[in-house]
Amino acid sequence: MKHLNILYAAAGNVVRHKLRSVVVILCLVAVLFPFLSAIAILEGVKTQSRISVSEGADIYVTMDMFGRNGVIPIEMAEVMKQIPGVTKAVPRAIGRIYIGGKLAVLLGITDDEKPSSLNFINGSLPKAGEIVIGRGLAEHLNLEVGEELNIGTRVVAFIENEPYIIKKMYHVSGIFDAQSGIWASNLVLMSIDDAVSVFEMEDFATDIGLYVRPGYEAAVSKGLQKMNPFFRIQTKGLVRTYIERGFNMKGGIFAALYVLAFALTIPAILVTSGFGLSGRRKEIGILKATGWQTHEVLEMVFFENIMLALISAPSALVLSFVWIKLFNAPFIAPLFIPGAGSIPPFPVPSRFMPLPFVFSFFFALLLTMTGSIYSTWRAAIVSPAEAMK
Amino acid sequence: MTNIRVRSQESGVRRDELIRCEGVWKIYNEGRPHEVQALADVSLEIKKGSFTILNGPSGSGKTTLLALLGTMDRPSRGGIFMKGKDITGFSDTALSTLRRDSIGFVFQNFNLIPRLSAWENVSTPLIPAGVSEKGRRDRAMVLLEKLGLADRASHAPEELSGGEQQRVAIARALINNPEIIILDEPTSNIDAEATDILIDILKNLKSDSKTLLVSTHDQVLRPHADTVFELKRGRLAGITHD
Amino acid sequence: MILNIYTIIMMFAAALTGVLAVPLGIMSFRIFQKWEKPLYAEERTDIENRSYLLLLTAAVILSLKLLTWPFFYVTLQSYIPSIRGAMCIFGVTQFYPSMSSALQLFKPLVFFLIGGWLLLNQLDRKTETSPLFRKKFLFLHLISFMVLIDSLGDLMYFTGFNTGSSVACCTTFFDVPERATAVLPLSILGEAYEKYMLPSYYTMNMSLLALMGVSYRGLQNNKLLPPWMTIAGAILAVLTAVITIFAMFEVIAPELMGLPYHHCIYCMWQYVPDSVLITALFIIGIFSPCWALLLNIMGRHSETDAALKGYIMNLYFFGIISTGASMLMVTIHLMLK
Amino acid sequence: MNGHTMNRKSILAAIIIAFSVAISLITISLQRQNAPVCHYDGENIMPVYEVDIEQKDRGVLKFCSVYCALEWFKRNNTKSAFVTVTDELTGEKLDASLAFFVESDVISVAATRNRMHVFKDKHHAQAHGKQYNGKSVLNPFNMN
Repeated sequence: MKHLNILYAAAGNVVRHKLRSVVVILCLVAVLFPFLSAIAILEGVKTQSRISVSEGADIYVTMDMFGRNGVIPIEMAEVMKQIPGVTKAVPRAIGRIYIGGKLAVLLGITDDEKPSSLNFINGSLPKAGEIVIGRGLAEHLNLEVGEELNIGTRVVAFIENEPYIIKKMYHVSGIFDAQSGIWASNLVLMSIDDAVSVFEMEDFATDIGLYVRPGYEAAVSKGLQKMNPFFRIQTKGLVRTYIERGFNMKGGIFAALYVLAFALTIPAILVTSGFGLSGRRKEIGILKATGWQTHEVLEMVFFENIMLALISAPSALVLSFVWIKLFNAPFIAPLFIPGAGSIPPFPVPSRFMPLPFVFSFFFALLLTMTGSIYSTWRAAIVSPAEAMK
Repeated sequence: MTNIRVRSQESGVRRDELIRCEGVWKIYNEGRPHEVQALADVSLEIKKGSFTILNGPSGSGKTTLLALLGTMDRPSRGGIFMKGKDITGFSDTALSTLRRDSIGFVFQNFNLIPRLSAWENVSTPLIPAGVSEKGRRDRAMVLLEKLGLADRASHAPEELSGGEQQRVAIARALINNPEIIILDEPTSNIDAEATDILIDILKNLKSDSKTLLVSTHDQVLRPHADTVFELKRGRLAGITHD
Repeated sequence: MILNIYTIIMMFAAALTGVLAVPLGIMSFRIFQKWEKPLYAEERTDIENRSYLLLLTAAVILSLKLLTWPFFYVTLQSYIPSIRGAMCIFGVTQFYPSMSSALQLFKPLVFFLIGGWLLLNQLDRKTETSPLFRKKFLFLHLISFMVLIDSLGDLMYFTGFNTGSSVACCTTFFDVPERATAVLPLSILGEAYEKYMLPSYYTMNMSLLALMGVSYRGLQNNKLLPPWMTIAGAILAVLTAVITIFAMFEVIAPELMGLPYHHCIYCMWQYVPDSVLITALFIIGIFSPCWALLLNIMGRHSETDAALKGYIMNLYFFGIISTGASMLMVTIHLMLK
Repeated sequence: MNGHTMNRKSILAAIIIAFSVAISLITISLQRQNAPVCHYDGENIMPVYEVDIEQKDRGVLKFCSVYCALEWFKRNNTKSAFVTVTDELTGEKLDASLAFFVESDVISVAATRNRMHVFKDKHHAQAHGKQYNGKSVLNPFNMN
């Protein structure tokens, strides 16, 4: 009961000494908010990456050209389909292309191969001569469904000093919904034949995705290796590991840089948490003169700091939630989404459970407890004789 | 320099003795430059139920002696005995507990905590004792009623007069039902009317067999005291018994 | 080093506790030395005031250690994608087996010691003249070394990992008959040792409950426990801990996970969330009688007897409740599976 | 030990015990809710013994054990496209054609008294057979 009483007294003090409370909370929130926003975005992007990987093929096959992924003949898809355990072989043409001065991703797939995470505002899958474009791109190019877009137009030759231009016009049959994820924002989706002709790589695809029966990855990979030693084989597990490592590394680098901010927060908390306490020497002297033990005063001030931490943590979380969901994470998104720009044109993915939630409380407690050790102690050891002065 | 060692055995306790100090010195910054001698070789005894006054001009060491007898500070030399037990070797925590259970303080400038209501101020000593909020409020209201402040219970100190603040401070001093009440210059910050009320309160407390220790240089309380100790430049200059 | 957020946090917390442990060690030794000599009154007050700073620092270190102890395993879990062959936390610990085993044993020890110190300090608060003052600050001085070692261990351990390393997964350790947690009982109880694991788990835990109950009752009847009883309580607690850990690996974890041949408690923590609470309660149940012994040895003094009895009773009380709750949770799982 | 402290302690004890029991029951019921039900006998499916049969034209059917799946498969193998089983050691999914089957004395699912065990690695299957008097069996879900 005694500790409960001291807890309530601490709560009363947090309310009574508003200035000190507000200063400590603002200091904590100022440090936590950018960190939590970045972590939430990182988790959001990681989640969307996982969705893409899980929707993708089990094995990706390309040619090995100078140690890099090389194009692969489209007809190999039919051959690979015959390998035991393979249920589907899907060639893809994927590359980057400038459209209207903006770098876009061009994806050519077979007709029956639309990933479920892509959904439309209105329109349908692209048939021959048709394309579906991302929302970011549509806004950039000011395009609506039904309009035309030329892709890959270029001067092929000069005949009598006159340029001979190949013009490739495509009909916009649909625009992706914003909820289709960040990958679809600058995407141009078309049939594989059109894509191949845009890149002028007839009969080739960038990779062939194989869908295999559970447990067959190893056997199919061995079969492919035997079929052609120049095949480059990457399984879904490998891709997933690369993604996890990549994001973990990015998060780690960000956190390593941010540790400096955390390290500087500790002296800041020392100053701010001591901010109001010096004015309370008389009050604490009175408490001790009326019978409070130093331990109890220590406990009360410690509880006050813990309460300020437990108020700051959710406040920082709510602030970063608003910053991302309402304002679409300006200035912070580019940290984790290259090319997103200060004000991203697409809804920035974010995830607030469980990691950012755990981190906000963990760091709030860690910084407050460590930063306020000295100030709490200074306040608690005030002599009771102080009350007689 | 005597070694502050534990001497917790009773030494020749007389039944009516409450506090006794023997050969007490108080030297600030002892062993460091600028030593200040506040008290020198003071020995006195305060009986249970007595009304004792510490008299002397400013700087005579009244407040220092009050702090020592009230366990708020430690003597540099000599011993202080509470009911025969030597408390000089007590730890800071033990002294606080002793203060909470047996000693009530009324400070010169009342020392109420701002923005806390009167009953909350009165009941702050009960918080670490583990008494529930309802229990604290009930006990505070009983005392405030006795001191004629029931209708001012929810007012903050800033809204009370000097006399009222002093009575709230007295109620706080009484909340743990201590054996001794120590008042530091109680008449210096109140008007004549409040002084009369204070005298009545002190009489009632004495009749409730409380032990009163008052530091004052005001002669108005002198007629009511049993014993008056005269302090001069940190030394006991004289004792007069009623 | 596998650079991710978890590593940074673990190293930040380790550095923080390490930095706090140094002044803690120095100041506690200085207090231990000074308290012996004759002191001026003001010197004594200064030392007491400084002791409060050490108390607060010890409490903060304990809180940080408590926060980072489960975080140690969350960090290892985050390494699974980076270490080839690892499918769970155990796989990651196989990267640096000796260091990870040492750290995993050291962390509970540090937690136990700091907890014990705080209890000793609480006990000393109940006295009039702080008779345990010197003893507890010498004890704190030794603890600060352990905290420093634990923090340096964390820093070395987490900077030692490198990506691309590969390990054998826990199935090759825990699902083969030659696993450590099977060989020992096999050699003692014979082929059908699995049949005896659960009965011995219940027998040991019940006898620990019984001993703590008897001790609690004994203290209630105003007798301060004879030292041998708290020693017996602590020894029985350690034995119960060993038997329980073996039973967890051999029988309880497979049952709770529904994987009859998979004897890995790390996977159990991952797949059966409330097993973390079972483990936490089990740890408190084992630590309580050991804390009681620690207090009974270090805290005995004429001034502390009254309070010591109350503290040991509370420890046994919480020991009984935690062990009972942990056992109850396991029983519910086994019955409803 | 006065009465007031004693009943405060009993309340605290009751709270701790009740909380622990509640956590266990909640965890178990959540695990049960998420667990799918066997298509053949309606039993709750334990993930480690799950068998999935993908039908040619329609979705996937889930079974609680090899015995149940076999009972259904015998009458409907023409409709079946693929059969996915689960490695008992690791819980990993794999195609029936790649798995090693061992019929031993150990009953894995009591309701169907299933004694057919599935392993991804051959030496795990052999170790199980040696330990529990089992004999290896060819893939019972042979499409031909």
